[in-house]
Amino acid sequence: MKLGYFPGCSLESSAREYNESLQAVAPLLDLELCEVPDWNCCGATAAHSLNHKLALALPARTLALAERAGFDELLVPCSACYSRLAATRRDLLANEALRQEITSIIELDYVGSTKVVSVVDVLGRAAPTIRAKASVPFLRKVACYYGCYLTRPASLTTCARPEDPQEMEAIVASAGATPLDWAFKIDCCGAALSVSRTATVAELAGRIVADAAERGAEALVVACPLCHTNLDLRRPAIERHRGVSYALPVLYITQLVGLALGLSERALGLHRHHVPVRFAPGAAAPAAAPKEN
Amino acid sequence: MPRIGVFICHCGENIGATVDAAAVAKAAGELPGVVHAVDYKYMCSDPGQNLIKEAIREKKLTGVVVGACSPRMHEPTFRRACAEAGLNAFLCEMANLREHCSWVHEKLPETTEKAIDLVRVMVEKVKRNRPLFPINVPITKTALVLGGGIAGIQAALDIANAGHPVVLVEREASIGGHMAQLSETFPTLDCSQCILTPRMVEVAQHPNIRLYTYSELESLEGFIGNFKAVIRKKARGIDEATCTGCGACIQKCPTKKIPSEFNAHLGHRTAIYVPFPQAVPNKPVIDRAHCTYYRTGKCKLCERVCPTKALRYDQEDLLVEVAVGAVVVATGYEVKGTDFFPEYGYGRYKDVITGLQFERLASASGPTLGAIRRPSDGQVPETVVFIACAGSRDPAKGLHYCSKICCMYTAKHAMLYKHKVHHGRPYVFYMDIRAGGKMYEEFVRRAIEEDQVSYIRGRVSRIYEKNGKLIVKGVDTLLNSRPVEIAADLVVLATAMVPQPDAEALAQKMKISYDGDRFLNEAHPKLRPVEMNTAGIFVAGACQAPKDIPETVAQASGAASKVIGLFSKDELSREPVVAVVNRTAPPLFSTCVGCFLCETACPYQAIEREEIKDRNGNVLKTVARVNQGVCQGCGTCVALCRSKSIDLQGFTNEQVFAELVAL
Amino acid sequence: MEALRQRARELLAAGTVQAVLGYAAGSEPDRARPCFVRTAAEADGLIWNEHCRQNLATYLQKPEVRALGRLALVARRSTLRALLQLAAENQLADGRVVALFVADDGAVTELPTLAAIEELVARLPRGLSDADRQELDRIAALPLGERQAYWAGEFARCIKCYACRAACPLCYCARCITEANQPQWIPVSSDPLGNLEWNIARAMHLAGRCVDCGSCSDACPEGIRLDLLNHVLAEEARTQFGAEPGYSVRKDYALASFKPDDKQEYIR
Amino acid sequence: MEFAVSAFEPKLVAFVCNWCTYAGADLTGTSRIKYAPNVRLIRLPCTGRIDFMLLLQAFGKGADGVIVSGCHPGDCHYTAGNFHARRRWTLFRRLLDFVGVDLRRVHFAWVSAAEGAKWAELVNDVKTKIQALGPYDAFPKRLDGRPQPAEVA
Repeated sequence: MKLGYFPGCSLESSAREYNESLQAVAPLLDLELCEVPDWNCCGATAAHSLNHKLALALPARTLALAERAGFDELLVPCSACYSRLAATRRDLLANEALRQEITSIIELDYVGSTKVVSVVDVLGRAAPTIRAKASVPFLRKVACYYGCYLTRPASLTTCARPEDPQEMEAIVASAGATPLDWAFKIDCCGAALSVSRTATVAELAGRIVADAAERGAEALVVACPLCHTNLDLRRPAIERHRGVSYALPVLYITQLVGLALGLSERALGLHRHHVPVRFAPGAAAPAAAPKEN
Repeated sequence: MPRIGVFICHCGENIGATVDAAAVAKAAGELPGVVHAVDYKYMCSDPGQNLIKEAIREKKLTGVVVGACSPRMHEPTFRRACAEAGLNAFLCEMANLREHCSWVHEKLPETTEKAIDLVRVMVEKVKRNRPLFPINVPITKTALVLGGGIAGIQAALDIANAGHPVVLVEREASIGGHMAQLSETFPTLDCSQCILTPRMVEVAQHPNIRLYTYSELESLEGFIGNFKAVIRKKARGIDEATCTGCGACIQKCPTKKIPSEFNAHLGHRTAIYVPFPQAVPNKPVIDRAHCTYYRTGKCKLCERVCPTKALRYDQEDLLVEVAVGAVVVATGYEVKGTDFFPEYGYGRYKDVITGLQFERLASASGPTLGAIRRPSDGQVPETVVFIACAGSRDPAKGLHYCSKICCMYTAKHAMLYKHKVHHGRPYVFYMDIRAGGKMYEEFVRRAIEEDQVSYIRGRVSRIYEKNGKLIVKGVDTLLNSRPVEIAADLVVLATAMVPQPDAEALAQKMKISYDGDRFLNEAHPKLRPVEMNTAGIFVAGACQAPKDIPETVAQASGAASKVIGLFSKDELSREPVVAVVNRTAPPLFSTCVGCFLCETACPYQAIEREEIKDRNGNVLKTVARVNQGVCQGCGTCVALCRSKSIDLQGFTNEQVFAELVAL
Repeated sequence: MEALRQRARELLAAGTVQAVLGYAAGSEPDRARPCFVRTAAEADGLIWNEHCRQNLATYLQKPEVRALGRLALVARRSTLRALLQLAAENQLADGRVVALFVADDGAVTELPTLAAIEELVARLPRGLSDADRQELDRIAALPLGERQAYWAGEFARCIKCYACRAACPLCYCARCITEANQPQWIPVSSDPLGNLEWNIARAMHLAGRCVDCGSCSDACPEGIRLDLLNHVLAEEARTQFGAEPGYSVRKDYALASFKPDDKQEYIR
Repeated sequence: MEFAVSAFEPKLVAFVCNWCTYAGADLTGTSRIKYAPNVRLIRLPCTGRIDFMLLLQAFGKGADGVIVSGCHPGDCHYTAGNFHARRRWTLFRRLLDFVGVDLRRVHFAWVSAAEGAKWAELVNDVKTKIQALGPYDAFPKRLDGRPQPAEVA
């Protein structure tokens, strides 16, 4: 299946491993990712809090380019990008005058035929394939963390239970993992304050890491580069803030699926993480299982 | 030839100052068919009315037009005057010279011209009026009350006490409804069962009330005064006449672990059971889905212990047909379960309960005999969090409305808890406190001030279990929107009040309307609050909208008084402004071709099918017939009928057409 | 054509139907006329070509035709739709008619029940012909004055012969509004107001019911494009209210139902 | 008067329901709000009763403009008569427009029993608009010789 692909800025910088793991997993799930030519920043955070027109025009341009390239669906891995693109599509479809205004600004037409999908949407559909091809089942307890934008606002996303989502749980289960019932899966990690107010992030992200660890999770699973930054890169701040150290790696859901499909750590970019991806010996085959096979 | 009399009123200066009334009368006198035309200062006065009466007698008038105020003002006055003089009331029409002419235009020739036009139009109409007579419909003076909660009980007792037979139908094995489940009632804190059970007994013993419990409405046909209801009496498995209600069967029943509906699933019952000790009637039913005999074909322990041999395992549902003249719908409500709330654990946490479950915990007859103990381990909870507006006023949950009773019962719950667990810490999360009602605000203040319930204004985003506690995460919007976390032992959700699950099906069965939330629609939100749009069907209680006990009882008495009013006459007399389908000589019988496209256009389902048969009973033709007891006279069918086979008495095609031609 | 004749012979021979209503050669080569075939031998007279356009469902309501008993009816798409609409309007009992649907390639499908007709008609293409669509758009695009003048000119030619009514399968009223005389809604003689009133009344009475057979215009001796009035209303009823008359035996009349949020931007 | 060049005074016919617009027009009177005297009301129980043929008759009898008015959606005395009427009007307007009837001469409005002022504004507005359009000569008129409805014997 052919999908339009909009990596967004993070996946080219701080979240390279998200891009790498997604690109590595895709062909195994019969997904062909076609990057939208000449895409631009979605405008999350800065634009959408300052200039309404710009906040619509930036995502609209990418959407229009995807539509021109003939994609039915556009895969947007970053939750913030996903939210901006989906919101723009909804707003333009609901208001013809606005659609005309924005399309004249970007000098490209957009009629809304291209839909926006997240990694969770796509992997959710591929769950039977994952289950069938999981040569190295990821036999560990994990806490799936959704953050804010993946499930909310409920009117924008495809999530059936925005207050208690189950979609990521279904995916990790298909890869062999045991998802835990825990308390913070849709709490905010403080992403927007990651740079400006690290103390707040330490508190918010700290609670998430703490609850997952206390409930016996062996990994946190995320599907958003910003969440990953706060839970992984900001771990020293969290540990300082709480006075506890946590050996709890944070995996992108694509990495977890990749491991189950037998891909190597390097191919999935695990070496790029700040918190080392190491698991206690247990029921699961070690992450480096392919070498042994 | 028609002999029309025209009477122009000056209404003092009201018409006279702007319209030349004498000129109008003079012009009217020259219209063809008009034999008498006068003007007078006040037509509605006694002398004015006498002018009309005398003219009717002396000039043998066949029609009267009064040019005066709005017909909405004095049409009844002048029609009565005509009737007193021997002229059929419906041969009198009014031309609105005041509200539609003199009061809204300047004193100009055009204004008088308009007045003349208005009179001419009515003269042409009245020439085509026909004498009409009130429609009399016989009334079966028996009422059907659906639902045996407090609303149905009150309505049934009021109607029965007025001397009319009542058929009371209750779906459950006992009457009493939700009120029987409540512990104590706000704002007086008197015991619910103590005030309710005497009423239940009164119902059972009332000579005018026929009680069908464990029964449901199967179908309803007919119209006001003349309904035919079929009631399905579900098989109890016992002979009610023989059973003495001794309870030996219940004691011996081996299947004891069935969640008790009456105890909101917090306690257990047996397979043969009465819902609660004070049940009316105090006769058990067998729950066939759980009974060992019905499941395996073996057991019959109850039959062995029954001293009167009342068990009837092969009993079948019985259909009973009753003729009734009016129906009161009082089918009540249910509350959303905890499983409706993913953020509050999706029903996974045993110690997250609904308000109704808390009622059972607090009730002396409940599973804990009134001790507040949490369901998971029976411990007395030290900290209890009450969450108001669980589901209500939440568009994201699809429930926009306020459930109305939760503010009050949450205050009551917190208070009851504090009274029973003195060292306990009750918290209430709320959006607003809506305590409109006699002594209601005072009651809430008492909870806050005397019983020191901590009210936190804010919503709860999540409940999760940690270290044996329920962590309630919310926000205090009065404290600079600070997040709040409370480690609770028990959480009580004031879950939204919703109609019964089959409310929609029942409404469709009865052809009454309901709103988007499935509550029944009253005929007018302000002025007809206890009537349904279908004449003869009334509504009481929470099946119409969330309401508390006092309001429910008031509405039930209101509905009952409407029924009693209806039953105060032997026949129902209705305005003859109704639609009629024409009848012609054979072989046509009617110009109606029986397409019945009018059927769905009628807002009242007044269009019936009539089969015209020959003397051998062969159907020659099926044509429409308007049920005059049901038709309200809107005329939607008239405008729709292609062949002009339906007409509206009082506003016939011929009359309206003549009005237009006269313009 | 031979397939059709063969089916007709079989149905008559087996006694399944008492008559077959189909088309026979008309008085001119480019005309066809309706014909009742009562014996298998007469079936040779049946024809099928592009001139077989008249909607034969029209005849079903006539007392003489009712008296014939069970019929087979040679049917086009609009004939099938007329049968379903008649059934929805309580005018046709299931099983009274066996429809013989003739496809473009001459293949004959026998449809003994309304359910079978519903099933088949749902699969047929829908919509107006290109020529009809162009004419509709042309007139709708005329300036108001010209549109008024166009129709005034057309209606001026109307001679009130009511052939349009006689040809219409859904104009089955026992008494037409034109025959109601208390009041006289529409004058008997032909005059500009009466002609306008008649044509508007006819179109309105078919709104939400018309099955687009075009028999009204075909029948008009003056060649007035009456069907365009029906098409305009059918389109409006479909786009505004989702009306699809003639596709189901279920009564679903757009003018006898409503939605609280039906369009009303023209009402102040 | 006969020397003044008088402005064209249009003839307006209003079809109104008894419960809302007729009562609303009563309120206009009770409130003594003045409006143009050009309008003649035909009172019917409900907008659902308004046959489209009556509108044609009004124009045929020389009306230059027609007003059709009743209860707001949801307020119908008969619960749904106005909803049925609204569907009929939607189709009728489409047909009128197609056959070249000037829709600027047919005005639909919801006027409740409380909207006395709205009624006056409506009549004045329609009058001004029709005045600008002039007499409706393009609509065929009822012929004099046409039989009148039968007189009551």
